[in-house]
Amino acid sequence: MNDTMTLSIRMFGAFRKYHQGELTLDLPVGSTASTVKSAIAATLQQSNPAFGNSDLIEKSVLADNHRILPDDAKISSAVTLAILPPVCGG
Amino acid sequence: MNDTMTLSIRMFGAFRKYHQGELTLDLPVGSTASTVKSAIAATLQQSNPAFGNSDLIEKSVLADNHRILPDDAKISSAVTLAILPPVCGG
Amino acid sequence: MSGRNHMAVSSTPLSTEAAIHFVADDAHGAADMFVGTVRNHNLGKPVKGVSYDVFDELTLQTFNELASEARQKWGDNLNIFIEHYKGRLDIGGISIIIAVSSPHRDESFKACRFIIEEIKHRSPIWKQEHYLDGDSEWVQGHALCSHGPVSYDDEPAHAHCNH
Amino acid sequence: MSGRNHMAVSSTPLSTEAAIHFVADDAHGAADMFVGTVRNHNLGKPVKGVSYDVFDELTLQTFNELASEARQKWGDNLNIFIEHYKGRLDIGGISIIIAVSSPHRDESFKACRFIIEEIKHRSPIWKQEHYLDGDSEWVQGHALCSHGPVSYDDEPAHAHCNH
Repeated sequence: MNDTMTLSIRMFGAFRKYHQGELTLDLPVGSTASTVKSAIAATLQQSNPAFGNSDLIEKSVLADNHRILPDDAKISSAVTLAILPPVCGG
Repeated sequence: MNDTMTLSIRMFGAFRKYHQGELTLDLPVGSTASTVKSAIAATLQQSNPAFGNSDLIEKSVLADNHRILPDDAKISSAVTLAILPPVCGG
Repeated sequence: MSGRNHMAVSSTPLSTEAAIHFVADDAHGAADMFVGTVRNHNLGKPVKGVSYDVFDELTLQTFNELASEARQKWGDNLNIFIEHYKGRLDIGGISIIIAVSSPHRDESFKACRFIIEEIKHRSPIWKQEHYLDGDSEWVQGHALCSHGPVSYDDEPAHAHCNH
Repeated sequence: MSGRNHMAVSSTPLSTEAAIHFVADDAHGAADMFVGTVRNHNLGKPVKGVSYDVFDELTLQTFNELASEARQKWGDNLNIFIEHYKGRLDIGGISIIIAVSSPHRDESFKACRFIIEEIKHRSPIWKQEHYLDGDSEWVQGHALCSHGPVSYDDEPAHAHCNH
Protein backbone atom coordinates (compact mmCIF):
# COMPACT_ATOMS: atom_id res chain seq x y z
CA MET A 1 0.00 0.00 0.00
CA ASN A 2 2.73 2.40 0.93
CA ASP A 3 5.00 1.32 -1.89
CA THR A 4 7.59 3.86 -2.89
CA MET A 5 9.07 4.53 -6.31
CA THR A 6 12.39 6.10 -7.20
CA LEU A 7 12.18 9.02 -9.62
CA SER A 8 15.09 10.55 -11.50
CA ILE A 9 14.62 14.22 -12.21
CA ARG A 10 16.60 15.89 -15.01
CA MET A 11 17.63 19.47 -14.26
CA PHE A 12 17.48 22.16 -16.92
CA GLY A 13 18.35 25.85 -17.16
CA ALA A 14 18.51 27.66 -13.83
CA PHE A 15 17.98 24.40 -11.92
CA ARG A 16 21.51 23.44 -12.94
CA LYS A 17 22.75 26.09 -10.51
CA TYR A 18 21.32 24.06 -7.63
CA HIS A 19 22.06 20.49 -8.62
CA GLN A 20 24.52 18.70 -10.91
CA GLY A 21 23.19 15.72 -12.86
CA GLU A 22 19.86 14.05 -12.11
CA LEU A 23 18.12 14.40 -8.77
CA THR A 24 16.88 11.15 -7.20
CA LEU A 25 13.68 11.17 -5.17
CA ASP A 26 11.87 8.38 -3.32
CA LEU A 27 8.15 9.07 -3.26
CA PRO A 28 4.94 7.07 -2.73
CA VAL A 29 3.60 5.39 -5.86
CA GLY A 30 0.82 7.54 -7.29
CA SER A 31 2.24 10.89 -6.17
CA THR A 32 1.00 13.81 -8.24
CA ALA A 33 3.19 16.09 -10.32
CA SER A 34 2.47 18.77 -7.77
CA THR A 35 3.84 16.59 -4.94
CA VAL A 36 6.93 15.79 -7.02
CA LYS A 37 7.56 19.50 -7.54
CA SER A 38 7.30 20.14 -3.79
CA ALA A 39 9.73 17.30 -3.11
CA ILE A 40 12.18 18.75 -5.64
CA ALA A 41 11.95 22.14 -3.95
CA ALA A 42 12.45 20.68 -0.47
CA THR A 43 15.48 18.67 -1.56
CA LEU A 44 17.13 21.57 -3.37
CA GLN A 45 16.51 23.94 -0.50
CA GLN A 46 18.23 21.55 1.90
CA SER A 47 21.49 21.74 -0.02
CA ASN A 48 21.02 25.36 -1.24
CA PRO A 49 19.36 27.68 1.27
CA ALA A 50 19.29 30.39 -1.44
CA PHE A 51 16.88 28.28 -3.48
CA GLY A 52 14.06 29.05 -1.05
CA ASN A 53 14.28 32.74 -1.87
CA SER A 54 13.50 32.16 -5.53
CA ASP A 55 10.06 31.49 -6.94
CA LEU A 56 11.64 29.18 -9.50
CA ILE A 57 9.66 26.09 -8.53
CA GLU A 58 6.30 27.89 -8.83
CA LYS A 59 7.15 29.01 -12.36
CA SER A 60 8.34 25.57 -13.43
CA VAL A 61 6.58 22.50 -14.78
CA LEU A 62 7.27 18.81 -14.66
CA ALA A 63 7.49 16.86 -17.92
CA ASP A 64 8.25 13.49 -19.35
CA ASN A 65 9.76 13.07 -22.82
CA HIS A 66 6.42 13.57 -24.53
CA ARG A 67 4.47 16.19 -22.67
CA ILE A 68 4.21 18.63 -19.81
CA LEU A 69 2.43 17.02 -16.86
CA PRO A 70 -0.58 18.79 -15.35
CA ASP A 71 -0.29 19.37 -11.59
CA ASP A 72 -2.76 16.58 -10.84
CA ALA A 73 -1.11 13.96 -13.07
CA LYS A 74 -0.32 10.80 -11.05
CA ILE A 75 3.08 9.18 -11.38
CA SER A 76 2.78 5.47 -10.73
CA SER A 77 6.15 3.98 -11.58
CA ALA A 78 9.83 4.71 -11.43
CA VAL A 79 10.55 7.01 -14.37
CA THR A 80 12.83 9.81 -15.44
CA LEU A 81 11.11 13.17 -15.42
CA ALA A 82 12.36 16.69 -16.05
CA ILE A 83 11.83 19.96 -14.21
CA LEU A 84 11.48 22.81 -16.71
CA PRO A 85 11.94 26.43 -15.64
CA PRO A 86 10.62 29.30 -17.80
CA VAL A 87 12.02 29.00 -21.33
CA CYS A 88 13.81 31.45 -23.61
CA GLY A 89 14.98 29.77 -26.77
CA GLY A 90 15.36 31.31 -30.21
CA MET B 1 10.48 79.66 -81.25
CA ASN B 2 9.56 76.38 -82.89
CA ASP B 3 12.86 74.72 -82.05
CA THR B 4 12.73 70.96 -81.97
CA MET B 5 14.68 68.56 -79.79
CA THR B 6 15.53 64.92 -80.38
CA LEU B 7 14.54 62.56 -77.59
CA SER B 8 15.74 58.98 -77.20
CA ILE B 9 13.24 56.77 -75.46
CA ARG B 10 14.37 53.55 -73.81
CA MET B 11 11.87 50.68 -74.05
CA PHE B 12 11.21 48.34 -71.10
CA GLY B 13 9.06 45.30 -70.44
CA ALA B 14 6.11 44.87 -72.79
CA PHE B 15 7.24 47.85 -74.90
CA ARG B 16 10.09 45.66 -76.13
CA LYS B 17 7.51 43.70 -78.11
CA TYR B 18 6.84 46.78 -80.22
CA HIS B 19 10.27 48.30 -80.69
CA GLN B 20 13.86 47.09 -80.53
CA GLY B 21 16.43 49.46 -79.02
CA GLU B 22 15.71 53.13 -78.32
CA LEU B 23 12.95 55.03 -80.03
CA THR B 24 13.93 58.41 -81.48
CA LEU B 25 11.39 61.24 -81.46
CA ASP B 26 11.63 64.84 -82.72
CA LEU B 27 9.38 67.09 -80.66
CA PRO B 28 9.09 70.82 -79.93
CA VAL B 29 11.31 72.06 -77.09
CA GLY B 30 9.17 72.31 -73.95
CA SER B 31 6.86 69.41 -74.77
CA THR B 32 5.22 67.87 -71.71
CA ALA B 33 5.64 64.29 -70.58
CA SER B 34 2.06 63.75 -71.63
CA THR B 35 2.82 64.91 -75.18
CA VAL B 36 5.88 62.65 -75.31
CA LYS B 37 3.78 59.67 -74.29
CA SER B 38 1.26 60.43 -77.04
CA ALA B 39 4.07 60.68 -79.57
CA ILE B 40 5.45 57.33 -78.43
CA ALA B 41 2.02 55.75 -78.83
CA ALA B 42 1.53 57.25 -82.31
CA THR B 43 4.93 56.06 -83.49
CA LEU B 44 4.53 52.53 -82.14
CA GLN B 45 1.06 52.20 -83.58
CA GLN B 46 2.35 53.12 -87.02
CA SER B 47 4.69 50.14 -87.09
CA ASN B 48 2.48 47.86 -84.96
CA PRO B 49 -1.25 48.20 -85.55
CA ALA B 50 -1.85 45.81 -82.64
CA PHE B 51 -0.38 48.35 -80.26
CA GLY B 52 -3.48 50.51 -80.55
CA ASN B 53 -5.63 47.77 -79.10
CA SER B 54 -3.71 47.76 -75.86
CA ASP B 55 -4.08 50.28 -73.07
CA LEU B 56 -0.37 49.96 -72.38
CA ILE B 57 0.46 53.64 -72.91
CA GLU B 58 -2.22 54.84 -70.46
CA LYS B 59 -0.84 52.57 -67.76
CA SER B 60 2.75 53.65 -68.37
CA VAL B 61 4.84 56.52 -67.12
CA LEU B 62 7.78 58.46 -68.51
CA ALA B 63 10.95 58.70 -66.43
CA ASP B 64 14.48 59.95 -66.51
CA ASN B 65 17.27 58.23 -64.56
CA HIS B 66 16.24 59.86 -61.31
CA ARG B 67 12.48 60.06 -61.17
CA ILE B 68 9.14 59.42 -62.76
CA LEU B 69 7.97 62.52 -64.63
CA PRO B 70 4.53 63.94 -63.86
CA ASP B 71 2.32 64.34 -66.95
CA ASP B 72 2.82 68.10 -66.94
CA ALA B 73 6.63 68.02 -66.64
CA LYS B 74 8.23 70.03 -69.46
CA ILE B 75 11.15 68.53 -71.37
CA SER B 76 13.33 71.31 -72.67
CA SER B 77 16.41 69.64 -74.09
CA ALA B 78 17.50 66.55 -75.95
CA VAL B 79 17.69 63.77 -73.36
CA THR B 80 17.26 60.06 -72.98
CA LEU B 81 14.02 59.13 -71.27
CA ALA B 82 12.37 55.80 -70.54
CA ILE B 83 8.82 54.55 -70.94
CA LEU B 84 7.88 52.31 -68.01
CA PRO B 85 4.92 49.91 -68.21
CA PRO B 86 3.35 48.45 -65.06
CA VAL B 87 6.01 46.73 -62.97
CA CYS B 88 6.26 43.27 -61.42
CA GLY B 89 9.64 42.71 -59.86
CA GLY B 90 10.48 40.56 -56.90
CA MET C 1 25.27 54.91 -35.99
CA SER C 2 23.46 54.16 -39.23
CA GLY C 3 23.34 50.61 -40.59
CA ARG C 4 24.93 49.35 -43.80
CA ASN C 5 23.34 49.13 -47.26
CA HIS C 6 24.16 46.70 -50.04
CA MET C 7 22.07 47.25 -53.15
CA ALA C 8 22.59 45.74 -56.57
CA VAL C 9 21.06 44.62 -59.81
CA SER C 10 23.01 41.55 -60.85
CA SER C 11 23.29 39.22 -63.82
CA THR C 12 25.31 36.64 -61.92
CA PRO C 13 23.56 34.18 -59.58
CA LEU C 14 22.42 35.75 -56.31
CA SER C 15 23.91 34.32 -53.11
CA THR C 16 21.93 33.88 -49.91
CA GLU C 17 25.22 33.29 -48.08
CA ALA C 18 26.49 36.70 -49.20
CA ALA C 19 23.27 38.34 -48.00
CA ILE C 20 23.42 36.81 -44.52
CA HIS C 21 27.13 37.55 -44.27
CA PHE C 22 26.56 41.18 -45.24
CA VAL C 23 23.90 41.90 -42.62
CA ALA C 24 25.60 39.99 -39.77
CA ASP C 25 26.35 42.32 -36.91
CA ASP C 26 27.68 41.82 -33.37
CA ALA C 27 25.07 44.25 -32.07
CA HIS C 28 22.16 42.48 -33.80
CA GLY C 29 20.37 39.39 -32.56
CA ALA C 30 18.06 38.87 -35.53
CA ALA C 31 18.04 38.72 -39.30
CA ASP C 32 15.20 38.03 -41.69
CA MET C 33 15.78 37.09 -45.30
CA PHE C 34 13.32 36.83 -48.16
CA VAL C 35 14.22 34.78 -51.22
CA GLY C 36 12.15 34.93 -54.39
CA THR C 37 12.53 32.08 -56.87
CA VAL C 38 11.13 31.12 -60.26
CA ARG C 39 8.14 28.84 -59.81
CA ASN C 40 7.28 26.06 -62.28
CA HIS C 41 3.78 27.40 -62.87
CA ASN C 42 1.82 30.63 -62.89
CA LEU C 43 -1.93 31.07 -63.19
CA GLY C 44 -2.19 27.41 -64.04
CA LYS C 45 0.32 27.48 -66.92
CA PRO C 46 3.54 25.43 -66.74
CA VAL C 47 6.53 27.78 -66.77
CA LYS C 48 10.05 26.82 -67.84
CA GLY C 49 11.83 30.09 -67.09
CA VAL C 50 11.57 33.83 -66.57
CA SER C 51 13.44 36.80 -67.99
CA TYR C 52 13.78 39.89 -65.82
CA ASP C 53 14.10 43.31 -67.42
CA VAL C 54 15.38 46.05 -65.10
CA PHE C 55 15.79 49.81 -65.41
CA ASP C 56 18.93 49.74 -63.28
CA GLU C 57 19.39 53.41 -62.42
CA LEU C 58 15.89 54.02 -61.14
CA THR C 59 15.64 50.59 -59.53
CA LEU C 60 18.73 51.23 -57.43
CA GLN C 61 17.28 54.56 -56.47
CA THR C 62 14.04 52.94 -55.28
CA PHE C 63 16.11 50.41 -53.29
CA ASN C 64 17.89 53.28 -51.56
CA GLU C 65 14.63 55.09 -50.88
CA LEU C 66 13.09 51.94 -49.41
CA ALA C 67 16.10 51.41 -47.14
CA SER C 68 15.73 54.98 -45.87
CA GLU C 69 12.02 54.57 -45.29
CA ALA C 70 12.60 51.27 -43.45
CA ARG C 71 15.16 52.94 -41.18
CA GLN C 72 12.73 55.74 -40.40
CA LYS C 73 10.11 53.20 -39.41
CA TRP C 74 12.19 50.54 -37.66
CA GLY C 75 15.50 52.02 -36.64
CA ASP C 76 18.55 53.73 -38.03
CA ASN C 77 20.75 50.75 -37.24
CA LEU C 78 19.16 48.22 -39.63
CA ASN C 79 21.59 46.55 -42.02
CA ILE C 80 19.90 46.06 -45.38
CA PHE C 81 20.83 43.88 -48.36
CA ILE C 82 18.78 44.01 -51.58
CA GLU C 83 19.73 42.30 -54.83
CA HIS C 84 17.57 41.67 -57.88
CA TYR C 85 18.49 39.49 -60.79
CA LYS C 86 18.48 40.78 -64.37
CA GLY C 87 18.29 38.36 -67.26
CA ARG C 88 16.99 34.85 -67.73
CA LEU C 89 16.46 32.31 -64.96
CA ASP C 90 15.38 28.68 -65.04
CA ILE C 91 12.95 27.14 -62.53
CA GLY C 92 14.31 27.53 -58.99
CA GLY C 93 16.59 30.40 -59.96
CA ILE C 94 16.74 33.22 -57.40
CA SER C 95 15.18 36.46 -58.64
CA ILE C 96 15.53 38.54 -55.49
CA ILE C 97 17.14 38.42 -52.04
CA ILE C 98 16.30 40.88 -49.29
CA ALA C 99 17.99 40.53 -45.91
CA VAL C 100 17.59 42.81 -42.92
CA SER C 101 19.25 42.54 -39.53
CA SER C 102 18.34 44.38 -36.33
CA PRO C 103 18.92 44.14 -32.57
CA HIS C 104 15.50 42.47 -32.07
CA ARG C 105 13.46 40.33 -34.44
CA ASP C 106 10.30 42.38 -34.91
CA GLU C 107 12.11 45.10 -36.85
CA SER C 108 13.84 42.63 -39.19
CA PHE C 109 10.61 40.86 -40.09
CA LYS C 110 8.66 44.05 -40.66
CA ALA C 111 11.35 45.85 -42.64
CA CYS C 112 11.98 42.82 -44.86
CA ARG C 113 8.29 42.44 -45.63
CA PHE C 114 7.88 46.16 -46.25
CA ILE C 115 10.75 46.19 -48.73
CA ILE C 116 9.51 43.26 -50.83
CA GLU C 117 5.96 44.65 -50.97
CA GLU C 118 7.17 48.07 -52.03
CA ILE C 119 9.61 46.75 -54.63
CA LYS C 120 6.75 44.95 -56.33
CA HIS C 121 4.89 48.25 -56.59
CA ARG C 122 7.64 50.81 -57.05
CA SER C 123 10.78 49.39 -58.64
CA PRO C 124 10.98 49.46 -62.45
CA ILE C 125 11.42 45.72 -62.99
CA TRP C 126 9.51 43.54 -65.43
CA LYS C 127 9.05 39.83 -65.82
CA GLN C 128 8.61 37.82 -68.99
CA GLU C 129 7.45 34.26 -68.46
CA HIS C 130 8.56 31.51 -70.81
CA TYR C 131 6.04 28.70 -70.96
CA LEU C 132 6.55 25.04 -71.61
CA ASP C 133 4.52 25.33 -74.80
CA GLY C 134 7.05 27.79 -76.28
CA ASP C 135 5.06 30.97 -75.70
CA SER C 136 6.42 33.94 -73.78
CA GLU C 137 4.46 36.71 -72.14
CA TRP C 138 5.21 39.88 -70.17
CA VAL C 139 3.38 39.56 -66.87
CA GLN C 140 0.75 42.18 -66.02
CA GLY C 141 1.95 44.38 -63.19
CA HIS C 142 1.33 47.45 -61.07
CA ALA C 143 1.22 50.84 -62.78
CA LEU C 144 3.91 53.16 -61.49
CA CYS C 145 2.90 56.41 -59.94
CA SER C 146 4.44 59.85 -60.27
CA HIS C 147 2.77 61.14 -57.10
CA GLY C 148 5.69 60.25 -54.87
CA PRO C 149 6.29 57.28 -52.62
CA VAL C 150 3.28 55.27 -51.56
CA SER C 151 3.08 53.58 -48.24
CA TYR C 152 2.81 49.87 -47.48
CA ASP C 153 1.05 50.70 -44.20
CA ASP C 154 -1.58 52.50 -46.18
CA GLU C 155 -2.31 49.79 -48.71
CA PRO C 156 -5.11 51.43 -50.66
CA ALA C 157 -2.62 54.09 -51.75
CA HIS C 158 -1.50 51.74 -54.50
CA ALA C 159 -5.03 51.36 -55.70
CA HIS C 160 -5.60 55.11 -55.79
CA CYS C 161 -2.91 55.53 -58.37
CA ASN C 162 -4.69 55.10 -61.68
CA HIS C 163 -2.71 55.56 -64.84
CA MET D 1 0.99 16.73 -51.17
CA SER D 2 2.40 17.67 -47.79
CA GLY D 3 5.61 19.70 -47.55
CA ARG D 4 8.91 18.53 -46.09
CA ASN D 5 10.13 18.93 -42.49
CA HIS D 6 13.68 19.20 -41.25
CA MET D 7 13.94 19.57 -37.49
CA ALA D 8 17.03 19.30 -35.36
CA VAL D 9 18.82 20.29 -32.20
CA SER D 10 22.47 20.59 -33.14
CA SER D 11 25.82 21.13 -31.46
CA THR D 12 27.62 21.81 -34.72
CA PRO D 13 27.38 25.25 -36.35
CA LEU D 14 24.03 25.90 -38.04
CA SER D 15 24.09 26.56 -41.80
CA THR D 16 21.83 29.09 -43.51
CA GLU D 17 22.84 27.55 -46.84
CA ALA D 18 21.54 24.16 -45.70
CA ALA D 19 18.26 25.74 -44.62
CA ILE D 20 17.63 27.50 -47.92
CA HIS D 21 18.67 24.40 -49.85
CA PHE D 22 16.30 22.23 -47.84
CA VAL D 23 13.18 24.36 -48.43
CA ALA D 24 13.88 25.09 -52.12
CA ASP D 25 11.06 23.77 -54.27
CA ASP D 26 10.21 24.06 -57.96
CA ALA D 27 6.58 24.72 -57.05
CA HIS D 28 7.41 27.50 -54.58
CA GLY D 29 8.17 31.11 -55.46
CA ALA D 30 9.02 32.35 -51.97
CA ALA D 31 11.07 31.48 -48.92
CA ASP D 32 11.49 33.38 -45.69
CA MET D 33 14.31 32.64 -43.27
CA PHE D 34 14.83 33.85 -39.73
CA VAL D 35 18.31 33.74 -38.22
CA GLY D 36 18.89 34.34 -34.52
CA THR D 37 22.40 35.26 -33.42
CA VAL D 38 24.21 36.03 -30.18
CA ARG D 39 24.25 39.78 -29.56
CA ASN D 40 27.13 41.56 -27.81
CA HIS D 41 24.86 43.08 -25.18
CA ASN D 42 21.62 42.42 -23.31
CA LEU D 43 19.74 44.76 -21.02
CA GLY D 44 22.70 47.09 -21.13
CA LYS D 45 25.31 44.51 -20.07
CA PRO D 46 28.18 43.54 -22.40
CA VAL D 47 27.89 39.86 -23.33
CA LYS D 48 30.75 37.66 -24.53
CA GLY D 49 28.84 34.46 -25.21
CA VAL D 50 25.74 32.38 -24.56
CA SER D 51 25.20 28.74 -23.60
CA TYR D 52 22.00 27.06 -24.74
CA ASP D 53 20.50 24.23 -22.73
CA VAL D 54 17.92 22.13 -24.58
CA PHE D 55 15.56 19.33 -23.57
CA ASP D 56 15.95 17.64 -26.93
CA GLU D 57 13.07 15.17 -26.92
CA LEU D 58 10.35 17.63 -26.01
CA THR D 59 11.88 20.43 -28.10
CA LEU D 60 11.75 18.30 -31.24
CA GLN D 61 8.18 17.45 -30.41
CA THR D 62 7.25 21.14 -30.14
CA PHE D 63 8.98 21.79 -33.49
CA ASN D 64 6.84 19.09 -35.08
CA GLU D 65 3.67 20.45 -33.49
CA LEU D 66 4.49 23.96 -34.72
CA ALA D 67 5.07 22.70 -38.25
CA SER D 68 1.67 20.99 -38.19
CA GLU D 69 -0.04 24.09 -36.85
CA ALA D 70 1.65 26.25 -39.48
CA ARG D 71 0.46 23.92 -42.25
CA GLN D 72 -3.09 24.07 -40.89
CA LYS D 73 -2.96 27.85 -41.01
CA TRP D 74 -1.00 28.51 -44.19
CA GLY D 75 -1.07 25.42 -46.35
CA ASP D 76 -0.19 21.78 -46.37
CA ASN D 77 2.57 22.30 -48.92
CA LEU D 78 4.89 24.47 -46.79
CA ASN D 79 8.47 23.20 -46.53
CA ILE D 80 9.77 23.88 -43.03
CA PHE D 81 13.32 23.83 -41.64
CA ILE D 82 13.94 24.42 -37.92
CA GLU D 83 17.30 24.00 -36.18
CA HIS D 84 18.33 25.19 -32.73
CA TYR D 85 21.85 25.19 -31.39
CA LYS D 86 22.75 23.46 -28.12
CA GLY D 87 25.93 24.43 -26.30
CA ARG D 88 28.09 27.51 -26.13
CA LEU D 89 28.24 30.21 -28.80
CA ASP D 90 30.40 33.31 -29.11
CA ILE D 91 29.09 36.69 -30.28
CA GLY D 92 27.61 36.38 -33.77
CA GLY D 93 27.08 32.63 -33.43
CA ILE D 94 23.81 31.35 -34.87
CA SER D 95 21.39 30.06 -32.22
CA ILE D 96 18.42 29.30 -34.46
CA ILE D 97 17.46 29.07 -38.12
CA ILE D 98 13.87 28.81 -39.31
CA ALA D 99 13.16 28.66 -43.04
CA VAL D 100 9.78 28.26 -44.69
CA SER D 101 8.99 28.10 -48.39
CA SER D 102 5.59 28.40 -50.06
CA PRO D 103 4.09 29.08 -53.48
CA HIS D 104 3.45 32.75 -52.55
CA ARG D 105 5.28 34.98 -50.11
CA ASP D 106 2.58 35.84 -47.55
CA GLU D 107 2.47 32.27 -46.21
CA SER D 108 6.25 32.03 -45.84
CA PHE D 109 6.50 35.26 -43.88
CA LYS D 110 3.59 34.46 -41.59
CA ALA D 111 4.58 30.86 -40.91
CA CYS D 112 8.20 31.79 -40.19
CA ARG D 113 7.16 34.51 -37.76
CA PHE D 114 4.61 32.25 -36.08
CA ILE D 115 7.20 29.52 -35.53
CA ILE D 116 9.82 31.76 -33.93
CA GLU D 117 7.27 33.40 -31.63
CA GLU D 118 5.89 30.06 -30.51
CA ILE D 119 9.32 28.49 -29.99
CA LYS D 120 10.18 31.28 -27.59
CA HIS D 121 7.08 30.44 -25.54
CA ARG D 122 6.74 26.69 -25.95
CA SER D 123 10.04 24.94 -26.62
CA PRO D 124 12.07 23.78 -23.60
CA ILE D 125 15.23 25.73 -24.35
CA TRP D 126 17.20 27.92 -21.92
CA LYS D 127 19.87 30.52 -22.32
CA GLN D 128 22.75 31.33 -20.01
CA GLU D 129 24.51 34.58 -20.77
CA HIS D 130 28.23 34.97 -20.12
CA TYR D 131 29.17 38.57 -19.41
CA LEU D 132 32.38 40.40 -20.11
CA ASP D 133 32.90 40.86 -16.36
CA GLY D 134 33.05 37.07 -15.83
CA ASP D 135 29.53 36.60 -14.45
CA SER D 136 27.02 34.21 -15.97
CA GLU D 137 23.26 34.26 -15.59
CA TRP D 138 20.30 32.17 -16.76
CA VAL D 139 17.99 34.53 -18.62
CA GLN D 140 14.46 34.98 -17.28
CA GLY D 141 11.96 33.40 -19.64
CA HIS D 142 8.35 32.42 -20.26
CA ALA D 143 6.75 29.89 -17.93
CA LEU D 144 5.64 26.77 -19.76
CA CYS D 145 2.03 25.81 -19.67
CA SER D 146 0.43 22.40 -19.33
CA HIS D 147 -2.90 23.60 -20.69
CA GLY D 148 -2.09 22.63 -24.27
CA PRO D 149 -0.84 24.68 -27.19
CA VAL D 150 -1.32 28.40 -27.02
CA SER D 151 -1.92 30.48 -30.09
CA TYR D 152 0.26 33.22 -31.51
CA ASP D 153 -2.81 34.83 -33.10
CA ASP D 154 -4.33 35.09 -29.66
CA GLU D 155 -1.40 36.76 -27.93
CA PRO D 156 -2.84 37.21 -24.43
CA ALA D 157 -3.04 33.42 -24.13
CA HIS D 158 0.60 33.42 -23.07
CA ALA D 159 -0.11 35.91 -20.35
CA HIS D 160 -3.03 33.87 -18.98
CA CYS D 161 -0.77 30.99 -18.17
CA ASN D 162 0.45 31.71 -14.66
CA HIS D 163 2.62 29.16 -12.91
